[in-house]
Parts: sequence; C-alpha cells; structure tokens
Amino acid sequence: MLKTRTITLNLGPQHPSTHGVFRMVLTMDGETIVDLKPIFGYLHRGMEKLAETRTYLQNMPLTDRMDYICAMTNNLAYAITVEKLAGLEVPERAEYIRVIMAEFTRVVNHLVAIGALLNDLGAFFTPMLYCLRERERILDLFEMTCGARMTCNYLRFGGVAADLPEEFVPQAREVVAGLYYWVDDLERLLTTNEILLARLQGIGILPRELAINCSVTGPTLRASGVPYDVRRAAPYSIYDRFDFKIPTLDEGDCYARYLIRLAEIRQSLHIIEQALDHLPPGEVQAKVPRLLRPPVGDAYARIESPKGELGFYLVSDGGISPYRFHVRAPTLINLTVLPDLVRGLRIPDLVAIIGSIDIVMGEIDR
Amino acid sequence: MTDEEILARIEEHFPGAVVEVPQALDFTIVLRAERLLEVATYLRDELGLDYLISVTSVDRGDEFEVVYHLGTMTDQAGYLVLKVRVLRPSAEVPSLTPLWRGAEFQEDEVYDLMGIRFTGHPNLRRIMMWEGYEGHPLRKDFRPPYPIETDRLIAQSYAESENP
Amino acid sequence: MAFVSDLFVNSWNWIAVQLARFLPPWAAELVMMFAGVVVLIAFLLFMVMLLTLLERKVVARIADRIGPNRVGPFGILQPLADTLKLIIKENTEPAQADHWVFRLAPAVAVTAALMPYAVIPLGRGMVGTDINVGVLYVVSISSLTVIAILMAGWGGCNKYSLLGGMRAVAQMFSFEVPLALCLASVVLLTGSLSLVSITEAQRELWLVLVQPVGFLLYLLCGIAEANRSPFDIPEAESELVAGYHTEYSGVRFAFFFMAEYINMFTVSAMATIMFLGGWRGPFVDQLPVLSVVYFLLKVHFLVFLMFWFRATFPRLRIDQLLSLSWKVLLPIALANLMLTALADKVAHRAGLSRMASAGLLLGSNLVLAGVAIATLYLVYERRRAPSLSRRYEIHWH
Amino acid sequence: MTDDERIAEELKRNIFLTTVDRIYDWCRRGSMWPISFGLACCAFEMICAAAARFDLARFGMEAVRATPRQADLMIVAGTVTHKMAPQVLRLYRQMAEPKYVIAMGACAISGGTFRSYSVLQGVDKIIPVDVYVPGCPPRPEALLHGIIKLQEKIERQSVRTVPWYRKA
Repeated sequence: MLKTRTITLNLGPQHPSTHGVFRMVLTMDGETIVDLKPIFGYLHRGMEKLAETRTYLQNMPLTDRMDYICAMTNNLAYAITVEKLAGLEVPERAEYIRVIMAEFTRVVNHLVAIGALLNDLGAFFTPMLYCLRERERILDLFEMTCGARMTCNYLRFGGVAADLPEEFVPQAREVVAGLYYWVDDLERLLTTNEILLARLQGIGILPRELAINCSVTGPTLRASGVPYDVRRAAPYSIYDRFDFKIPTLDEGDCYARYLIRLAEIRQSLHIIEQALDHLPPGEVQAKVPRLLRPPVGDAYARIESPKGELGFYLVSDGGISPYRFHVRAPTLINLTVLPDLVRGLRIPDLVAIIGSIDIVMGEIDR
Repeated sequence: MTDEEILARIEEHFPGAVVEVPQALDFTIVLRAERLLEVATYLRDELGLDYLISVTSVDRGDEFEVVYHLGTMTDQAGYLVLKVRVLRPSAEVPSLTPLWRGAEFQEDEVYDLMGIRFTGHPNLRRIMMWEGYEGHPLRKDFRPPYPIETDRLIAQSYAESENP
Repeated sequence: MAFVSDLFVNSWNWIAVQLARFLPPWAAELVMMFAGVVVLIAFLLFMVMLLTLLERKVVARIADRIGPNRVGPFGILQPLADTLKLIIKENTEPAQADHWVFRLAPAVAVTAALMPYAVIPLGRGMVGTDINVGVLYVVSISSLTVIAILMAGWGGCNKYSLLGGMRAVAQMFSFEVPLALCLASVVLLTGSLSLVSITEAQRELWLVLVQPVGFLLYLLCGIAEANRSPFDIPEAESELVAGYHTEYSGVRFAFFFMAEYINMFTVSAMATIMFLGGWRGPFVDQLPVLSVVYFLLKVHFLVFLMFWFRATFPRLRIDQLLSLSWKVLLPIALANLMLTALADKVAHRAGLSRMASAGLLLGSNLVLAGVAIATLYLVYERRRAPSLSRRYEIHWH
Repeated sequence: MTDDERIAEELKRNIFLTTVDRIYDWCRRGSMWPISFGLACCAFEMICAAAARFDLARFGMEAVRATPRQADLMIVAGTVTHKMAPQVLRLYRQMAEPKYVIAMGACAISGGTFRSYSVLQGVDKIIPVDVYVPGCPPRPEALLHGIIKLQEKIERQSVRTVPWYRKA
C-alpha cells in the first residue's frame, strides 16, 4: 500500500480570500483539510490599550476603525455604552437618525459580505462590483451627513454630531427604493445559479447546539435556526418601535447564511422606510459636558451589529478616559467554529465558509 | 427568573461561593475563583443561562478581575455579570472553555493581553502578539519591550540592502 | 479584382513564385515554410493581445466599468504595454526550484499551444498543411499542455503550484475523453479527419444544426480544457493564489499567459471548424478574402461567450468538476456518438435526401437532449432530496 | 576625434537612449499590476477604487495579481503591525523588479492614530516607499491621484539610472 503524508499549508496572512491578514495553518491530506488552526493578530493595533490614554470622545474614531465596513454601528455601540455609564439621555430625532444610519450600515455590510463571498467562489469580480456600486449610493448618504465615506465618526454621546442635511431624506428614500429593486436583481443573478447552489448548499453546516455553545451571533447564528437578535431580545435605542421580522433558517450551511443576509437587507430597508416616515423634528444633541467624566463603575452594552452581537465593556474610574475599554468582537467569537466547519472539506469550501461567516480582521484583532 | 432569584439559587446551592454583590449598573455577582466552574455549570445546565456573551478582564492594581457576561438566546433576556478576582502574582482562573467553546479565543486574548492563566484551557496561546513576546500589554504597568523583534528585522533589512 | 478577392492566398503564391526565380526549389520551399511559421506565430501573438484587451473591456463593461483607456486611444495599446513590461521584468526563480523543469515549462506550454495551428484552416486555402488526420493531431497535441502545467506545478517548489498542477492534470484528463467523443461524432458525419474537408463538408449545412448537443458538449469540454472560468480551478485565484504559475514572473509568466489565450483561441477555432462551418459564409466563393473575416467573427463570438461566463459564473469545485465530466458529459457524449451513428446509418439505408437525413439527425439529437436533461433532473433531484432535505424556507420571527 | 564629433557621438547615443527610455517608461507606466494586498480599512477604499465609480481598470490596473511574483505595485493599504511587518517585507522581496510601493493612508505612512505598542510607525521603516497617499482612509480619488503621481515619477526615470540594473 502506498504511504501518504499530510502536508501543512499556510493560508495567509496574505491571501486573496482571507479578507485581510488572517492566517490559517491547514493540515491537509491531499486536498482534504484534516485540521485548521487559525492565527490572528496580524492587525492587532492595540486599540484597547490605546483607548485608556484618550478621552471618551477621542475613542469614537477608534471604534470607526474596528469593523471598518460598518463604522456607524460601532459608533452606536460605543455611544450607547458610554451613555449607559454616564446616564445620558438622547433626543428623539437623534435616536431616529441613529437607527437610520445603523440600518444603512447593515445593508452596506451585507452587500459587501455577499460580494466578497461571490468573489471567493470565483465569480470574477462582477457580483462584488455590483454590490460595491450599490454600496456607493449609501456611502454618498453617509458622506452627505458626516463628511466621511467609511470612518464616519458621526455619533456623539447624547446625540449625533450634526443634523441631517435637508436633501438627505428624499435621497435616502430614493436609495431605499432603488435597493429594493436591486436586491431582486441580485437574487435573479445569484440565488438560483446552479453553480452557486452546488458550491454553497450543504457546505459548512453549523448545528444549532454548536452555534449556541460557541456563542456565535449574527446572521451566522440565525442561519442555524436560532431567532436571536439583540434588536428583538433586548431592544436598544428605539428598536422596539419598529415593525420588523427576524429571519431564520434551519439548514445552517453557507447558502442559508447567504439567504439570511439577503432577507436582512430587505428588513433593514423596511426599518429605514419607517424611520424616515416618522422622523421627528427637534434637537439632535442633548446637553453633555464637553469633557465627559462618567461616575465610577462599569457598564456593558450591546447592539446587533451586522456581524453579530457587538458589545462594549467600559470601566470608569471617574476620570476623563476609560479605565478599561473592551470590545466583544462578534467575528472573533464566530470564528471559533471555523475548524469544526471545515474539517473534511476542501480548500474551495474553506474559502466559501470564511466568506459566508463574514469576517473583518480590524474587529477580530482590534 | 430575576437576578435576585438567580443569586438566591447560587447561594443556596453553593454556600460561600459568592464573595460580594456590588452595586453596579448591571447585576453583578463576584465569585470565588475556585468555585467558578461549578457555578457556571449550574447556571448553564439548571438555570438556562446557555450563552456566554463575553469574557474580559480588568487590571485593578494588585488584583485582576475576570468578567463574564452570561445570557440566554431567548427574547427579552438580560444578562448576568460574573466577576472573579485573583491576586496578581498567581493570576490563575479556571477556564470556561470546557463549558462554552465560545470562551476559547476570548480566554486566549485575556491570557495574551492581561497575563491571566486559565487552567483547563485546551490550547492557551498568545493570540494577538507573537509567541515569545514579553509582557502583557493591557496590564497597567506594561512598558513595550525595546528593541522589539521588528527593530531587529529593520536593521537586518537595511544591512542587507546596503551591502548585499 | 481577382487578386484582391483572395488577397492573402494570392499574395502568398506571388511571393512563392518570386522566390522560386532565384532560389532552388527546395530552398524556396524551406523559406516559405519558415515564413509561414513566422506569419502564423505573429498572427497568434496579435490575437493574444487582442483577446486580452477584449477580455478586459468586456469584463469591465459587464461589471459596469470602462476598462483600460489610458494607454493609446481607447486603451488599444494596453496589451502592448503589458507585454513589454513583462519582458523587461525580472525573472525570479525560487532557490529550491527544480531549475530545468521550472525553466522549460513555459516554453513547453507555448509550443504545445502553437502546434495545432499547423493544421487549422483560418480561411479558404489558408492552412499550414492539410494532413488527413487533422482532428486526431489537434486533440493529441492539445493534451501536451497538461505536461507543461504539471512541470510548472512541480518545478516551482510551492505548495500552491503543486496543488494547481495536480488539479490541472485531473481536470484535463477527464475532459479530454468527452471532448474527443464529440469530435468523433462530427468525424462520423463528415467522413473525414481532415479539418479542411470537414469545413468543406459543411457547405450546405453547419453541423451545429444537426449536432446541437455535440456542440454544447464540445464547448463545455473546451472551456474546461482551456482552464477558463467556471472551470479555472488550476489557477483559482481565491483558493490557490495563482495556481501553477504562482512562482513565475516576467517573460515566463507571459508565456503561460500567452499559452492560455492561444488555447482559448484554439478551442474556439476548433468549435468553429467542427460545428459552425469554419470559414464558410455567404459570398465566400465569390470573394474568398471574406473567409478569414467569417472565421474570426465566429471564433470571437465563442470567445466572447467565454468572457461572459468568466464575468458572471462562480467557479466549480474540483470534485464537482470531475464528476460533471465522468458522470454527465461522458455518458451523454457516448450516447450522442451511438445515436448519431445509428441515425446516419438509417438515413443511408432508407436513402433519404440530405435535408431529410439532417432532420432525422437533428431529431435524434434533440431526443437525446431531452432524455439527458430528464435523467439528470431525476437523478439529481432524487439525490438532492434525502441528503439535502432542505427547502430553505425562511422562518420569520 | 574632435570635440564636435565627440559631442555628436554622445548626442546620438543619448537620442537612442531617450527613445528607449520613453518606451521603457511608457510600458511600465501603462501596465502597473498591483498585488492584491489589503491590510486594514484602506484596503476597502482600494477595492472601491477598482469598482464601478472609480474604475482603476482605466489605468490598466485591474489585473490584480494574487502572487507577488507577477505584481509591479504594492499598495500598502492599512496598518502594518509588528507581527505583520516581516511578512510585508517578505512580500516586497518576493516581488520582481521593477517594483513600486504606495503607502496608502495615515497608518502606512506613519502609524497614524495608532501610536501603540504593536503598530509599526510607518511602512517606510522597512520598505522604500514611492508615493504617500494621506488620509484615514484616503478617498479612492486620492488613491487615483497617488497612482497618477507614481506614473509621473516613472516617466522621469531612465534605463541608465534605475537602481535595479546596477551591479551590486
């Protein structure tokens, strides 16, 4: 009998489909993956340490750069935590603006996730570029409001940095209407594509129990049949006022995760429509001391970021900068399941699974 | 089940396990480190707190605080904060990874950045910094080592490019 | 006018006549052969450049972009810039590489890609040599490419290269078989292995009209043979970095690049000759110079299809690809061959007219297509049913 | 040989070289293939620059190579950490000459906002940088501007003086 040996293959830190600088040490038997060991830290920028030397407000830009695709939701999570710590109120209009921005961010993230997934599957750039083209329209809205495309730094404690410009609401409505149409278009292009089905269905099945045990959150969890969404389970901001549904699927494979994202895009658009309809007039910023000194204590607050449950844990010693600044990064924890998902599969499946889990190294390594 | 009921159950089943219930924004229970694992098992299996939200740590001078957030994946759920305090020199806490695989990377991270060892962790390793890095960055008394790996690399790179 | 009507062939003959005046016949022959080779290679190089530019433009348009437009008017000099740049770029070679294998591989790839053009008729009377086993020759030569790819994969001393090389071997071997079978049914109908006579045989009727299934199968296998998307797994960028040519830079990479595009052109050219009537088209007999235009138009239509696939389809996995070849394409190709033989025989025995026999063949082919699709549907639906008892119903909460 | 003759001779040689230079620079400028190499936030603006609105392909740059061997341009898009620095250096060394580097964004230029224990304060400490594109992250237009600047820089190079043909 022929003797065979396993080989070790280093995927990353520079590899076209690791979504950044993620490294996986694969033990492979031919093309079959026997084991996988993830190695992080290639983008560890020491944010948590850095945050201890800056004031609370100065840390807002740091959160932008964590999950750089969805800066607004990171801002929101941080702002909510500080508001909880310092006991601040947020004006009505600001809450609506926050929700609009957060949901637009969700759309942006899911577009990017779907595009990147297709890119990893080998659809040479086109679906990715379509997704990015639609993303640009939303980035235009962000830019119009806060002046930046990606790293928005828009939210403030007790409100938002600036009121919406006059032309925001009509343009946002236009974008939403266009996106509805365009998501249908994307579905026609991809959802029933036979190759896509063959590549995604039954690949990387994440069982419900494992998902809960590994604290997986976000679309990855919901694709495994757990209807857990922080927006519903513990409503923050004003999410209890909107009518929206949480999609779940029982299959838990890559295709389910893809479908969940599409469904969530539609739900987010629905929320944005409601928020735009009921946007109240008024102030967007409560009276907050310029140099915030929250009382001694600690607080944890969480939101449903597009990638999962994003939480901040802040400890205050009464000073102007946080004593401890910790981020519960959803993607880092979601990656716990990766070795289980890929065992026995092949490299193309691994690539598809990573794409479907939707990781961003800026958040994992911080 | 309200937070107070949970506390009552814990005190009933594990007398002496609870050290303190401090006043805090979120309901917090400080546990004795060596009782952590059994209490957590009880909370998960009996009280249905099946979702380990996060694991983190705080440097409080001469002792470390390891902070766990526990919740459930059902609607209308709050969460419970468990804290464990360990003295700085030993800094050992039982690992929750056998209970929740989700704790694996978070405990790795705490070990890497704060230097708290988790006993019973299957694969405790530096996750953010490279192996052989000196010091634990999130400790308050951390000073970056100098010269670090990259500086040597830079020097070497220059040396090679000048006279190959 | 007579001269212009068949410009290329006539000027070629004119040169030959002029040469024969002051050279001994064997020398003139030799010079003409050499010139022929040079002209062919130059033509192919030009085609490669054109194809790269076209591909970038087409893919860009599909992705709602503009594509290269800075180098020269409308970016038409882009391929020239790319080529020159690749030529002046450093040739890296890994220290642990198997040096001779590593260096030889690109040359083998390009040679293997160029050789089929000795027998491929590019227009009326424009063929290197018309050998009577042309089809056999092309099929056997084009499978030499796999050796070059394996050499590249091995020589680079890189795990990605090796995996890419291995994948390429598996893929090309498996697609060779149905491909040859498709060609066999064409040979059966035309009664010749010579590419020129096959083109001649399609004077009245393009074979795609009597062999639609064969044409589609050939196109599929051809795309896989040329390693084009969605079958581009040997160099799958998102998985294997760049596959077998990961370690190549500069000119050597340019050679692989060239070989890939020439292969693509070859596949399209063969499909054109075998199924789309080669260079035949309206008024070609009156104005033979048109034949080149027709040929290139048909080839470029097929090439455009490949670009289109590339821009829209995801890639298949290697095992799915192989099972597609062995479990789907091969049985259909075999059945196609047998059915064609049977129908041809029946038509001959019954003494049907040409049109009627063509109708019979087309009918049998369509029946085959129907049966194949029905079988595939049944088999795959049933297989999908138990293992994937999934309906992907979204539950709303 | 008189001076005039010598000058004429020199002139001829130069004229020839100038044309070579022009072709040499033209082809490198016209076809810069970047390596697909993204580190952090800026990588996304880099991808956006390739997308429909900004379309890097116009410069012949959409041929993004996954392998450093075939790439001409390394866009260091994002924070280079100490852990990543050796791999960045290694990638740079694996690239074949002639090669260029664009430092995109504040982090790649100087470490940017991340003045911390784990971040390399500027990628130019380990590899030579041709063009710096400031911003956090720079807009795609800024990247395009940087690329045009790099093309201008390439246009001024001469075969005789470029470093990679010199014998060490």
